Amino acid sequence: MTATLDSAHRAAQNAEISLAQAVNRALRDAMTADDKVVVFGEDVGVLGGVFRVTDGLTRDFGEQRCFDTPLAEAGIMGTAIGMAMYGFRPVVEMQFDAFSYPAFEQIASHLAKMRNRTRGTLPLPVVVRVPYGGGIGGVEHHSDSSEGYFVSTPGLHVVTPATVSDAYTLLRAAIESDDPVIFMEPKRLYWSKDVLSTTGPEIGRAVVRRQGSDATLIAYGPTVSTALETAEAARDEGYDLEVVDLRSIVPFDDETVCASVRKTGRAVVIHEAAGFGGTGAEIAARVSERCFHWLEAPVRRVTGFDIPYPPPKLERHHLPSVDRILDAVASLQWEDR
Amino acid sequence: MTATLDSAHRAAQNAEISLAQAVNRALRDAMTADDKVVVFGEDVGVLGGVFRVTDGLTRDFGEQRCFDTPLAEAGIMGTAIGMAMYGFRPVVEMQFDAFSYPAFEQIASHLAKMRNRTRGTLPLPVVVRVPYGGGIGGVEHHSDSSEGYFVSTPGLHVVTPATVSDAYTLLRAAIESDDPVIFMEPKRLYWSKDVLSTTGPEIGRAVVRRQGSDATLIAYGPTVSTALETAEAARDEGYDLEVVDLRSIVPFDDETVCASVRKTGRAVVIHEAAGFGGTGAEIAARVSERCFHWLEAPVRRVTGFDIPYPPPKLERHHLPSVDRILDAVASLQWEDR
Amino acid sequence: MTVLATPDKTGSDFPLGFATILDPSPLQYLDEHGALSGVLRDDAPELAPERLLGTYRAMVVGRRFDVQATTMVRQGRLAVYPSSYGQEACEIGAMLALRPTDWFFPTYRDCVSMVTRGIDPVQTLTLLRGDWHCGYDPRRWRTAPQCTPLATQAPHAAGLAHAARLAGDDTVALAFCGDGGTSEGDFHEALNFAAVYQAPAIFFVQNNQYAISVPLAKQTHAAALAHKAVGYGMAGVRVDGNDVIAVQHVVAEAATRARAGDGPTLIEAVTYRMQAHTNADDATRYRNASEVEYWKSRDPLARLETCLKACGLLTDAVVAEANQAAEALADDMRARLGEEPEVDHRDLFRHVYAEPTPQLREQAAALQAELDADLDAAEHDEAGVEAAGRGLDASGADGAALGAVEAEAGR
Amino acid sequence: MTVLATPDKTGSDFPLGFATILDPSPLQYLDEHGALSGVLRDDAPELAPERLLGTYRAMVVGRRFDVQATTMVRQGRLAVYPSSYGQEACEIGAMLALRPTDWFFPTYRDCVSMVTRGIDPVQTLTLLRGDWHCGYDPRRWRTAPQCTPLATQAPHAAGLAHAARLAGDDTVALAFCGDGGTSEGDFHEALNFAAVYQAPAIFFVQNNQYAISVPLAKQTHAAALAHKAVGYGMAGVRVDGNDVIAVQHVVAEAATRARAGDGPTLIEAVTYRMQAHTNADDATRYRNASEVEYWKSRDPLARLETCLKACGLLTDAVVAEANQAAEALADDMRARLGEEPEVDHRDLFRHVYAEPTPQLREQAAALQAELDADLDAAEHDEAGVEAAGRGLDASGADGAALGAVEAEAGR
Ligand SMILES: Cc1ncc(C[n+]2csc(CCOP(=O)(O)OP(=O)(O)O)c2C)c(N)n1
Ligand SMILES: Cc1ncc(C[n+]2csc(CCOP(=O)(O)OP(=O)(O)O)c2C)c(N)n1
Ligand SMILES: [Mg+2]
Ligand SMILES: [Mg+2]
Repeated sequence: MTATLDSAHRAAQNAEISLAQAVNRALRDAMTADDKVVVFGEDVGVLGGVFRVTDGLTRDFGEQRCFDTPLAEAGIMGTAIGMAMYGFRPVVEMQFDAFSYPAFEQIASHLAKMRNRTRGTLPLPVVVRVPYGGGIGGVEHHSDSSEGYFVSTPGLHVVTPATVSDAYTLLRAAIESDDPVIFMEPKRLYWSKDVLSTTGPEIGRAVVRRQGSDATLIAYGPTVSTALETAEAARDEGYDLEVVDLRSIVPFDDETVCASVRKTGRAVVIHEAAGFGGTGAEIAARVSERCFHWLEAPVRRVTGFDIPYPPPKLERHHLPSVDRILDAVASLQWEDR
Repeated sequence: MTATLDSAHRAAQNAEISLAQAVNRALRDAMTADDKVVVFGEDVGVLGGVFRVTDGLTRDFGEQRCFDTPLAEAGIMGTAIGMAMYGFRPVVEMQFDAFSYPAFEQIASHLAKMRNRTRGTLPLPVVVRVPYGGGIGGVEHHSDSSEGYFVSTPGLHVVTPATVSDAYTLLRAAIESDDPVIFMEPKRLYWSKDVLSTTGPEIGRAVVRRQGSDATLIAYGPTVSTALETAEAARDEGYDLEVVDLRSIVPFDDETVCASVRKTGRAVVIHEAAGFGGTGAEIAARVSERCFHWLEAPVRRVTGFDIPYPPPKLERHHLPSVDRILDAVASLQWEDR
Repeated sequence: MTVLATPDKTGSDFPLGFATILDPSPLQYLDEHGALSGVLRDDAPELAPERLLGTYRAMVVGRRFDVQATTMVRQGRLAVYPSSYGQEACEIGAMLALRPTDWFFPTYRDCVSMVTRGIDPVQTLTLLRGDWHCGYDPRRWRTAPQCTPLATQAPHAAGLAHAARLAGDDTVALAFCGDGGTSEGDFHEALNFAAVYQAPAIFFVQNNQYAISVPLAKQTHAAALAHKAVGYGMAGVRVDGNDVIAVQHVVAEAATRARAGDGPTLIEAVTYRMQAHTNADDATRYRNASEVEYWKSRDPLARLETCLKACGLLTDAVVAEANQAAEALADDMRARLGEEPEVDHRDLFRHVYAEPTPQLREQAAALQAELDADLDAAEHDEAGVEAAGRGLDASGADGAALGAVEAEAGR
Repeated sequence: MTVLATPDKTGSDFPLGFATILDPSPLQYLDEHGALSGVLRDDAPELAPERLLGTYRAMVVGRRFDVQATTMVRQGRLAVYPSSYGQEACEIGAMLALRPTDWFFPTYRDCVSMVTRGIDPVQTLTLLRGDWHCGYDPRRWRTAPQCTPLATQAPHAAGLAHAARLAGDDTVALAFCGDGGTSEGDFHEALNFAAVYQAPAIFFVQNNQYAISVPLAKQTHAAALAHKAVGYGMAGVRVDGNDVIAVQHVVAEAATRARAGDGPTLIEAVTYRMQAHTNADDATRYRNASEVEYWKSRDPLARLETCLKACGLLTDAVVAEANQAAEALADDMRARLGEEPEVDHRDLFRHVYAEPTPQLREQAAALQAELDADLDAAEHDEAGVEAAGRGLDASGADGAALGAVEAEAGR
């Protein structure tokens, strides 16, 4: 009997789950572990969220722990702040990327600043889940990559998983953090599946997803898989590429990133957001500064164009593709070859 | 009589006016030239704005051309968009830096995107005036440098004057532009005075404010004068510094900036906003990429720290100072000296 | 047809008094059974026979459009479609009360209105087909692009109305909004600005009882959304949103007041979203069939038909003509939406600014070079074909799955 | 003292009925001449003699604080001060109706309230002195940091109230807001959330007739700000904001209802901003002296004094003791605000996060090295002194000029 249970348990453990399910599991486990954790937002209750990420939480934890709100993002953010002031640990959902913008003042002027403002007496352990990124054929406003707005707002942590396991571990860590965390969920990966591992590095650590010696691809969230694909494709073209998955943009893991670039001497930064003033600018700038004497070529960026996110039928031209990254790699001044 | 008038006119022309007055004059001249230009916002009417930038406009042009609004920035931005759709050219004021945040969704999701969304049939000739920057002893939320949020939002132009004349010419150009322009006014310079010249380069052109051969200081808005001061001070230390005033961040003048850096081989980027993910990251990244083979040293950034803007008594530690810029210049690997 | 005037519900001071506003029972001229309630004056323009027949025709055609669009989603010819089936009295009634010179601010749900205004169905569906964000010329049709970020169109309408008034024109701006949208800050700011400016704006809330899955009771604690008018010192009225005569009448009254300089009006139309939020939503997760059945029995088109039959206006010829027009429209949609339109990658850069920035020119050139290279490679080299196809392809299996779920969420 | 009960204005259903809300004349228990209007029941706790005397003392001390703060701005000991002179009935009355376990959400204008709550005057003024953004421990005083971005504190209060209710506590959250602040979207969203959740929140609008220079007529077209309650299905009440007894009473009633689970209340207190927006504002640019004079004649402290005199409560001893307490407070402010507090540059990095990020550690170290080097240079080298002073100095002539004008703008 125990054996049967154990093997069922093991089987369950080895079963693949989707990234959306991993987020759901992290929410459940956090809600079970700490009854101050509450989940709310638009349609997160009975419906279970438009991506089913909060599926079953209201049923299993009750309306007091997971609830629908009126349709108002500043209100969601502001009430989350008020609840956190009273000792709760709210996890709120902004239904889609561009719909966090109405909450921007609450995020920039309060969420990011309350701890500092009060010299640490009023920390705000709030997690803001933002499904983001393109490649899903969404109509306007449903494919933005808004991470840059948060990344440049001191006081926020900004993390983004690229794998099923990171979705779980980073979210658990985010909920446990006493600081506000913007949790960017690459919605294109919601249905990607993998076996879940519930242990992982802390917030603030990048990981090398693939070892390589010729150049480093630096990616996060939805572009990590594109980077890995590129590395595979590059092998045929004679390049041995290393892939770094940032996982956390703030704090930034200079150590891992710089160690990789110093080893390879070349770097390409990849993200979906528009390039100009995007997060890749920061990465390229700091890598260029910190690895100056190791660099064989300028750091290249492969990003979305400096345009509003295009309609579905054109988005494939906009998003970083394997080809475009390969082109960037090829441009890294390989005269010595 | 004509002679008297002429010389009075000349005298008036040669009289120094403040940057705030230059903005006022640009508004007046634009309102006189085109009766579709309307000015509105909080306290811009009878009071003439909290910085007196709109002084006398309601008196001289009437309540229909310059008017107070209810206290709601999204409403101001949204109604400006609606008026522009009907053929007006609104110039709106966000009273202080951080108070544009409530309008963020209107700016990011509509102002920046309407022309593109409608394939050019619905352009939005709106100017958003945002007083910004620190060094004035303001309480919280009154010293933010919010340009980065706009700079990374495709569809917006972002300009910022550093001189009395640029305040005039850039604002006139912004109002004449058929695209939305975020006009960042360095409020620390509102009272700086100079003789007004009403001609200047178009939007999108940087200017070399000081010629030099050893390194390029790249600055905009409030830090241009600090950069110029630094260049003076550096002379004593044996460095001949060039100073580039960007004037326009979007569009960006790669030509002028790169020409300067290729000439000097070294660059320091300066701004007040937090460094991480700030506009300086973009500048450093593109200069590092485009001038890679000309660079003798990594591009340095002297910016605000990655912290919420500090209270008045601590802001001097936060803001880029002559000393800190000099230190950065000294760190530009001058082994060859 | 005898219709009696009831001065206390019509006339000049009609939607203004608090008493009217605070009574949450909606105005109705056509009752649940399709009978005229008799409170409208006989000479109300909405009751003129030719007007009633025009309304009928528009309702038949509008519904056919909606059904056809839903079909085309199932066939994969449209990416997503938020249906307004059952809301046609609002969609169409409001449009019929406007002049062509008035401006209309639709949401993602209001395709039927746009078609009623005269916009080409294919251009109407450009957004939902994924070709471009807006397929028609907003100036020509005085119809703003369909708005997705909720309630953000409301301040545009307030601003445009204010502008029209400053310009001395008698243009009115009407913005649609959902019950959910009324919770957004922009809704509040828009109504307040319009009231303070006494702008000729009409804020028309289609209270269809749900915001995706969230029912009205979780959206507001007030007895009626129209009550919000009180806080702005604005005219407010609650109307039966399945009664196309009542809708036309209240919008016409609001427009008349707006043109006369008497300021904005908030209209709450009580209706029901018969379909799921969009094709991809599963409404059974959050509401039960009996509720849907109840509202089915109040179908706005059936009610109008009953009424017209009762007054002898609905001849076979009228029905045949309307159906013919509807089928012609559906045929045209099938044909033209069946074609795959050319998309031009250069459009990515063309309209970001009046003139592309140097940066955009560089990027456009880079993309062009990339595509040219791909083409060369494909032409001259077999391996190239593979390379060209290696890019991210949203139509792949994963993309399609996500597209479906994404489609479910708010448009 | 005879005070008669008037059931239709008091009692359990008091602020709920629309009739009450829609009558824009504010509730008043102490008339313009300082006479009790007789509508409060004799046993209303606010009328207990010891309570009245406590109120009087708090009013005298609160006003003294305000006057002293204004003086200290003139002396350059405070950067800026937004005075609430003339609004003490709101500032103090609301506080006296709360329990220490209730939460308070003040704005930049509400220092007098904070001092009334017991917060140290120097800690209260930390923000306005430029030392730090908040000088007190918000948890200890259950008082949020003073909020500058208008109306953004209102959703915090709604959320905290909801949290308290979920936790099973009988805590009430009261947020202050200005007349101008009611136009912000956050105000709307907060009231709606609180109403939907039936959260124990009180939204107290000090309608002091101006938002900097903008008069109420340009802020709303409604007859009263309290009317906004209707749209949220929320209790709403309009009270004479210069009547400290009425203010206490309506806040106490709202708190009782909130604790009983009967939901939030919107209170509009009609008062007047006697001073300019802040010390640096010039109110003569936008309003005339006669208006100020009119409101001076309705001074809340004078009215209370008249009343207490009339009922024989205001003995010389009472007056002397209150004045003594007020002067002691003023002396203390003079002394302690006269000292220049130590500011520690390391505070820049200490509380951005629970643990500084590696980036912040680097930056803190760089600043430390810079300051150490300056110190070394200053100690060992004359030229260094000059170099150390070369940095941007906000206290320079230019900085001061700008500081003054900046001070005028919204805090
Ligand atoms: C600002 C914003 N937040 C969230 C969404 C996602 N969303 C799209 S439709 C919708 C529900 C809207 O409900 P309602 O306003 O009642 O209109 P209906 O769809 O019923 O016509 C939501 C939450 C959005 N489009 N915009
Ligand atoms: C979001 C936001 N916009 C603008 C300002 C600038 N500002 C500060 S106070 C003020 C007027 C506020 O008026 P009101 O709400 O009536 O409060 P009062 O100052 O009269 O107490 C303004 C516009 C601000 N602080 N926050
Ligand atoms: Mg709805
Ligand atoms: Mg006020």
